[in-house]
Amino acid sequence: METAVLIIVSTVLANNFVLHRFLGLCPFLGASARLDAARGMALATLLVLTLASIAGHLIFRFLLVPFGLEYLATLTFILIIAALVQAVELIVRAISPLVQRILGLYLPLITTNCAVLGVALLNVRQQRSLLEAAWFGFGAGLGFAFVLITFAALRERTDRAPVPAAFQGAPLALLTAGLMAIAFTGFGGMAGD
Amino acid sequence: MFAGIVVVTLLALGAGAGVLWLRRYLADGTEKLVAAIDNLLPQIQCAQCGHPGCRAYAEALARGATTIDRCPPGGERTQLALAELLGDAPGGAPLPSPARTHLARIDEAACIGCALCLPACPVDAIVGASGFLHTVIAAECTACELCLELCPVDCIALVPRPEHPVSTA
Amino acid sequence: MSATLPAAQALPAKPAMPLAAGIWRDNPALVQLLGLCPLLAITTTVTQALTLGLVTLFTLLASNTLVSLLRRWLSPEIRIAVAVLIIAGAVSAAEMILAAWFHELYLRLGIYVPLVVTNCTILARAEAYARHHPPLAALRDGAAYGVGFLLALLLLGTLREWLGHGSVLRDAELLFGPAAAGWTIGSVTGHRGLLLALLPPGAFILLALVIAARRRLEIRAAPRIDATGAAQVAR
Amino acid sequence: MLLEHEPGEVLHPFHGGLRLRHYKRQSLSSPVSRPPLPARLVLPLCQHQGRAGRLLVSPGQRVLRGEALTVAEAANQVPIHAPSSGVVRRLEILPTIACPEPGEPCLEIELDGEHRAVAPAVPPPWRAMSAAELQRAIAAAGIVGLGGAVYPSAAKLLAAGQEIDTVIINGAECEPYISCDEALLETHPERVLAGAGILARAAGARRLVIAIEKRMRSAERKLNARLEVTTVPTRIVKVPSMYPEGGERQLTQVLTGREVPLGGYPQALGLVVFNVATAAAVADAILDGLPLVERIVTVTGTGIAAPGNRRVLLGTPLHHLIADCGGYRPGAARLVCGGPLMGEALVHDGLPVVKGTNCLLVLDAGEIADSAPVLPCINCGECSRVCPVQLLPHELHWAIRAGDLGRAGEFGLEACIECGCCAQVCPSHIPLVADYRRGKAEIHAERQRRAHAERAKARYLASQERRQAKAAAAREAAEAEQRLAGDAAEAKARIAKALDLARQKKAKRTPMTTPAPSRSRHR
Amino acid sequence: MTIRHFPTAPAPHLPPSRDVATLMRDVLIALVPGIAAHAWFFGPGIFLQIGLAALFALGAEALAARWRRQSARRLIGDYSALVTAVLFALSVPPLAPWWIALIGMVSAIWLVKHAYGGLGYNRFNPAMAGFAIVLISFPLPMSQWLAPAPLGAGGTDLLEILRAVGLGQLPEAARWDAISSATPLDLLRSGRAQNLLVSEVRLDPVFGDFGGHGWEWIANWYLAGGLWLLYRRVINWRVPVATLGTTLLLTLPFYLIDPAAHPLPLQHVFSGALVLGAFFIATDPVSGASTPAGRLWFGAGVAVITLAIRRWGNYPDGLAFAVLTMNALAPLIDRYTRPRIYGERR
Amino acid sequence: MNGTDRPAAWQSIAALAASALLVSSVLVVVDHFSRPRIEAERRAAAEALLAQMLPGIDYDNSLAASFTALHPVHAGDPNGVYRASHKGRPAAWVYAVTTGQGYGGAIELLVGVDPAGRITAVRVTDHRETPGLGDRIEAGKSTWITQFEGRRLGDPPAAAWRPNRLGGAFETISGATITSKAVTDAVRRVLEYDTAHRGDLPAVEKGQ
Ligand SMILES: Cc1cc2nc3c(=O)[nH]c(=O)nc-3n(C[C@H](O)[C@H](O)[C@H](O)COP(=O)(O)O)c2cc1C
Ligand SMILES: Cc1cc2nc3c(=O)[nH]c(=O)nc-3n(C[C@H](O)[C@H](O)[C@H](O)COP(=O)(O)O)c2cc1C
Ligand SMILES: Cc1cc2nc3c(=O)[nH]c(=O)nc-3n(C[C@H](O)[C@H](O)[C@H](O)COP(=O)(O)O)c2cc1C
Ligand SMILES: Cc1cc2nc3c(=O)[nH]c(=O)nc-3n(C[C@H](O)[C@H](O)[C@H](O)CO)c2cc1C
Ligand code: SF4
Ligand code: SF4
Ligand code: SF4
Ligand code: SF4
Ligand code: FES
Repeated sequence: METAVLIIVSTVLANNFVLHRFLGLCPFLGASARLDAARGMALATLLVLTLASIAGHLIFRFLLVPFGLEYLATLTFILIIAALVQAVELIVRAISPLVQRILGLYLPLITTNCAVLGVALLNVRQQRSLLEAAWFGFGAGLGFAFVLITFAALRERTDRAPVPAAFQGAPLALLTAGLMAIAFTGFGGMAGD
Repeated sequence: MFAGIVVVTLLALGAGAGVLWLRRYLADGTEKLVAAIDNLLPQIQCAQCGHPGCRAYAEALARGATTIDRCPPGGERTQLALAELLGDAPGGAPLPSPARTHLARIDEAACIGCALCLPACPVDAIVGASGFLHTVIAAECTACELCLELCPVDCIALVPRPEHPVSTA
Repeated sequence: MSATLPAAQALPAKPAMPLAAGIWRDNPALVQLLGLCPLLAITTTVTQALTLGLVTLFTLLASNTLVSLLRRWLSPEIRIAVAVLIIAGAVSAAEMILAAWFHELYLRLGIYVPLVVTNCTILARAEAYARHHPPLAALRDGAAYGVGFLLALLLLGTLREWLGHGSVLRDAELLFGPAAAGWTIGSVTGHRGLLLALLPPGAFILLALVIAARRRLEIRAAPRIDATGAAQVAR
Repeated sequence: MLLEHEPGEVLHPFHGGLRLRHYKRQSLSSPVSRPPLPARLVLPLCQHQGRAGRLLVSPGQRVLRGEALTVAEAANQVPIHAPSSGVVRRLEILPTIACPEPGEPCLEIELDGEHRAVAPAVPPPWRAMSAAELQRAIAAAGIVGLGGAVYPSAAKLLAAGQEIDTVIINGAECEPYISCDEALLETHPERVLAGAGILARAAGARRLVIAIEKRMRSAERKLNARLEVTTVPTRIVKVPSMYPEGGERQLTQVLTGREVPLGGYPQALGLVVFNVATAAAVADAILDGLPLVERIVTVTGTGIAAPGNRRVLLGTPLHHLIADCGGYRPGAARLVCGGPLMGEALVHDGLPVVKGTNCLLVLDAGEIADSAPVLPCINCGECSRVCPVQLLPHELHWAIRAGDLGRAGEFGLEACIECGCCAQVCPSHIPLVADYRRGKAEIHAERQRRAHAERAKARYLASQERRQAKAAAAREAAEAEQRLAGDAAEAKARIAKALDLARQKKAKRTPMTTPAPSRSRHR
Repeated sequence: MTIRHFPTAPAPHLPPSRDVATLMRDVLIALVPGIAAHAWFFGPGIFLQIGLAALFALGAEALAARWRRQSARRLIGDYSALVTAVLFALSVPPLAPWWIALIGMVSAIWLVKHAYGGLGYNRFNPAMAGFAIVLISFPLPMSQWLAPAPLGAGGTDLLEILRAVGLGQLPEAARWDAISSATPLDLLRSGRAQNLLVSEVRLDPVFGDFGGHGWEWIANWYLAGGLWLLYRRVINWRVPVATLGTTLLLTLPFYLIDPAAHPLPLQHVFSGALVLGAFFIATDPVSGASTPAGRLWFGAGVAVITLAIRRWGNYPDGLAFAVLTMNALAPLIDRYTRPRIYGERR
Repeated sequence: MNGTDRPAAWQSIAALAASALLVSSVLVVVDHFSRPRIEAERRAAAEALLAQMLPGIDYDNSLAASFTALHPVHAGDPNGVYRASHKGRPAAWVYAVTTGQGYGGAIELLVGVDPAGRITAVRVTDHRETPGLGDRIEAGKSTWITQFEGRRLGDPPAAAWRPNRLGGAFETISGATITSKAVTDAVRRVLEYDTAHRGDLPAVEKGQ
């Protein structure tokens, strides 16, 4: 349990996936223009990150390592992530069209979210156990969800401000991300990586 | 050495087959989406979107068979609402609707009572019968213009809605 | 596994002047904001930026060419899946080459080399251009966008290294061999620079400033592009 | 619904509000008098919330004081009456306070100066009348709320299915400067009490509460001296002066500690609130047979030479009234109808007094805040601290400025009573209430559109159904008669052709020149 | 009789009761006692810092006004840049070199304020963002504090201060003893790392009765200024009460359980920037939460994060980061703490 | 899946598998050529850091392979050691140690010691000190860490094994006294451990 807490503090605050590790920036900027969209994206990503983390670990340990195929990690992971995303989308759609409406748009986007591939690769490189990998994926998702939702709420306000032309849109979003990263710098040192 | 090829190929096969299997065995919930889309359309039923009525357009949208910028009466407002629901980017702006500002009026002096315009009105806003004078029910007309071209004596025109209808007798 | 491309990423193909489009008008990093993760993560030195830029360029060229070659056989169902496979293959190959011949750089770039797979620019070019055009044109298009991305990396890398370390091109020998050890401009050690530039927040802020500056140049050049127009250009 | 205490027995606080300096003495120092008759009166046909009644007179017709000019034919209609005798000159769109540009339909009466009244139909003793008869009589006298909302008073009593238990008479005149209610209480306390008693009976209420402001000591004395005039148990309650205590929701909360449900009225709690002037007007109508043709108006402010209260005929031009109060002082810079917080600045003084006109305020340049620049909202939260409805006025402001009416609705825009507290305390001097009025108007328009769309949808479905049925019947008939199935196909072709024609015409109308979506939403 | 025309304007028609410039001026006035105490204990360096920060802040504001084609007079006339400058100056060490103020103020005014649209639109506290930027970028000069007056001899000499601030040269004589001295919070941290008892750490002369020596008095004067602001209704009670209350609430149990290992709760309140922060910084209306409940959450969040950073983080005090983090969260907090509307059933 | 223009499901899967086959084949070939080099590089990288620890010392075994985990009893005891040997005789020891007294948390160090008990080198392998202050213990950021080279217990005397800011003989990193003290202490502790326990360490086996 302590590992879990440490991993989550680390992935959410101290080494936030988006703000300090630079993973998942495309959806961070792309899906944050509105709060409800951000909520959908956050939930979908949380789900997929956790699943991908586990799936990646299993594939690596039971398929790649036994045959000495570590070099195929990238290829197999992206394959499995894409399939996973599709499967999750189909299942969600079948179980609850409502949730599908909330998440549906965002699921396909997740394939090209580098946080998902990143979390699987980091698990391998940092040699996490299955349980740790699961927590890591979940924590990464939480961290992503946390900053995405916060950021979306912030952007609802910055969007209505008389921002100088050169800063409108992307530059201001990045500036905001930078200031959030500064704020989160304070959490540095609170947990390992 | 060939293990790599085998593993990747099998994985691709498995993933592809799995997704296809899932797709076949799981139903989808398009119905609710259609209802949600239909709810956002202006219900003018003018067919300017290229579909026979708003519901048909909603179905086409849910199938992904058309784009969200096809409904002129809805204007920018509807397009933004659809973009929000469907996650598409709003595209070119459709023509703004005349509906709020205009209505059809039949020049009663010119009307010959041919009744040609009757079946064209999608909301039954024209009353009258063959051989009699026709009128448009102001409160119901959506200004869809479908009736205008049908009149053989060109007696129907869109006119601005009176802004402050003074209800003196 | 046919992920649908989001509308914003399926960019219109503009055949004219692909180089100008890739580098300036539609610069994948500075205008389309794609592949920002590596852009921000590894640009602490010019050398790293250059390396990752080259890997991305290589992958873009490979994927554009192959997708263009295969374009007649790819049905819509699997088009994207195959493109992703090709990209992942190219990146894996690049990764192995890097690990074998530029090991130190490979270690420094960490997971951002394999993450080139998820750089949407590559998939977007395959989808938007390569699958409609013959190999040579696709190659040219890939080169334009790859160089555009590379230049953005270099620009940010130069800024961050210069502000943060007070040097440019430190550790060049890792990429160019021992002969390059002397290429470094400015001091290598002892300089206390603007530390912020090297840290994550600095990366965001500098990129924001670079994009704002680019925007400003554009507004200057075409004074009639108003605020909203500019905002639309840059999604 | 059981209350722990009777209304007004214990006083309760309400959220927010402002303690304001009152400037009532200026206008209260002189007695209430009548200005001389003007040459002509201009009477808007509709002076209340609702629709105008059917016109009874035509140009050239001679009318007497108290004669009905319109008649109500629906629940939301209220008649108007001639305030003095003369000749109806014209029916025309003329500028009014409610609509200075371009104006609304008004009757102009040229007075003959004789001020002859119709022979008052001797009303039956009101104690012999049933509640329903009283309500009808109140409606026929053209009585609407004189406290500002100008809602038909009889309609308040009719509120279906609601048991009214207490009638509250609102004398908590809380806006600075306005003193017409206090002047009325000082001069005619017995009229107010009598009207209140009639209203209680008309409402079927068993209790009467008369709420006045704490500082109205002499009015309290006078009321207490005549309490026997009412016929139900009556309590005079002095409420602390805190703006906008006079708002009926706030007053309800102060007197009962309960909140009027969102979107509802005090009637939901078994209460009904009337202004003191409304009560007096009821007394005039029921006891004397005089319909609502005049009211007390406060004319005051730093820009007025001799502030005071005047009993004015409806339709009197404002400048006539102002002239009677000594005219303008040199520095007069703004003309306001109503109090300083809720009042509306008027473009000119040629507009006529209407039923809702309670105060004319003329301010000099030193007292208005034009010089203060409007800054962006700094999120200080002062506005929400003072908002009696517990809204977040700055959020409403943002939502409306961003054109996000849905958001504004979520934040409770429609619950805003436009009291102006928020705008008064805003350090950035944002005209918040102006925003809300715009936003409300847009929401209203949007709702109309929605309702229209719903109706169109229903009619479309019905027409589809009918057509299909007809087509089916036609087919059947055709088959039965072994004829070529012509009709249905032809009808279909005709519709298709219509669609085609419309589409072609549409195409001709392009290229479209509509501007791209104007808000820059970065993504 | 002629009709007279009048210009119209939206209601209300009373002269405004307050304006932004008055609010800001009140904040500046309320800071005066604290600044005086600061100068008393740490020497006149603070005046130099305030002067420099104000100069750069106003300069940056004037340039921003020019670029944005606004009236510089109006922009500067609202005093908000001055408040930013003073709060920034109070956060940096009195001997920090001049370019610290330059970089801090330019980034605060341009990047944090005007890039977002200027007064009222900034989403982060400019003073704290500027402070955090220089703290992260230049940790060395930013961690070199003077010892309070009775403990250190150096630093009060005007010439030496000028040299330190102007040229970045620290006074020779004072280099090791008075300059770069650990603040009470630093000592608590290092003590904890070395498993010392709080009582042992507190033997160090920089500790006073309940806070840091000198620091506690400065904090008292900030407190006085803050209470005056409350009285003037410039700030709302919720943020300071929530911030200080949460600090006490969170630290009290630890102290009660093991007084030897944990500092007195008041110690937490009166060392570092908490009092200044609770009354002057977390109360910045623009970048904070605005609903009543939201303000309580905001203040509590500031306290929790500050304490967490003091305890586990990489920085001796966490107020700036706590405020910035809560700034980021403020819109979300506001969104979920909308008060119940009159008559609305919940 | 039945229109003429859309391929059947199995066709899609087959096409996918075919491309997977092709791509993986290419990768297998690349792997074939790069694998030996990658492994060599990997080994060299691991050795390179350790080699830095032993400047001027001759040894002929693989340091990376010589690692033995130790079980710290007291705080400050090393948690592992690499043993260098030359012609079968011990040549040097590189201790891995973690100190919890850093400013931002744990600092991990390698301390090389020659047979005479002199420090060959000290390197920080992981830490969480403040960038710009405490991080100057990294060799790449300043030369501070090299001041220990050649020192041994008694040089300077135990009382002076601390930063000069605290009255000792070693330089202090300005603004980072705590960090400086943590590293200095940790190095001293390793030397003390080395003196006390070196004899207990297992010898380097053949083939390591
Ligand atoms: C902000 C506000 C202030 C009001 N102030 C008064 C007031 O001072 N006196 C008053 O009689 N009505 C006032 N009203 C109107 C009351 O809410 C209510 O409509 C009136 O007392 C009902 O009586 P009536 O229908 O006879 O006008 C105010 C309304 C609002 C929204
Ligand atoms: C330092 C201070 C602390 C206060 N604490 C509380 C409190 O805990 N609860 C409370 O209801 N009012 C408290 N008040 C009273 C408030 O100032 C105020 O009267 C009341 O809460 C309404 O606040 P509002 O006008 O901001 O809604 C406090 C006042 C001060 C000056
Ligand atoms: C932002 C900041 C970061 C700090 N980082 C460190 C650090 O990494 N290592 C350290 O020993 N002290 C650190 N400190 C503590 C101070 O530098 C403290 O004053 C120091 O331990 C004692 O000062 P001195 O080293 O100049 O004697 C930091 C202080 C601040 C304000
Ligand atoms: C009570 C109060 C507190 C303030 N606190 C700060 C502050 O901490 N930092 C700052 O830069 N400005 C502060 N200001 C000034 C101003 O609000 C700030 O510069 C705005 O963020 C600029 O838009 C404060 C103003 C007031 C009224
Ligand atoms: S164009 Fe719009 S209003 Fe007309 S039928 Fe189509 S959806 Fe309905
Ligand atoms: S009357 Fe004409 S314009 Fe109006 S709805 Fe019917 S067909 Fe359309
Ligand atoms: S005007 Fe509306 S929002 Fe403003 S204080 Fe009054 S009720 Fe609240
Ligand atoms: S009072 Fe004015 S400045 Fe303050 S929050 Fe409300 S609208 Fe904004
Ligand atoms: S590059 Fe990381 S999500 Fe796009």
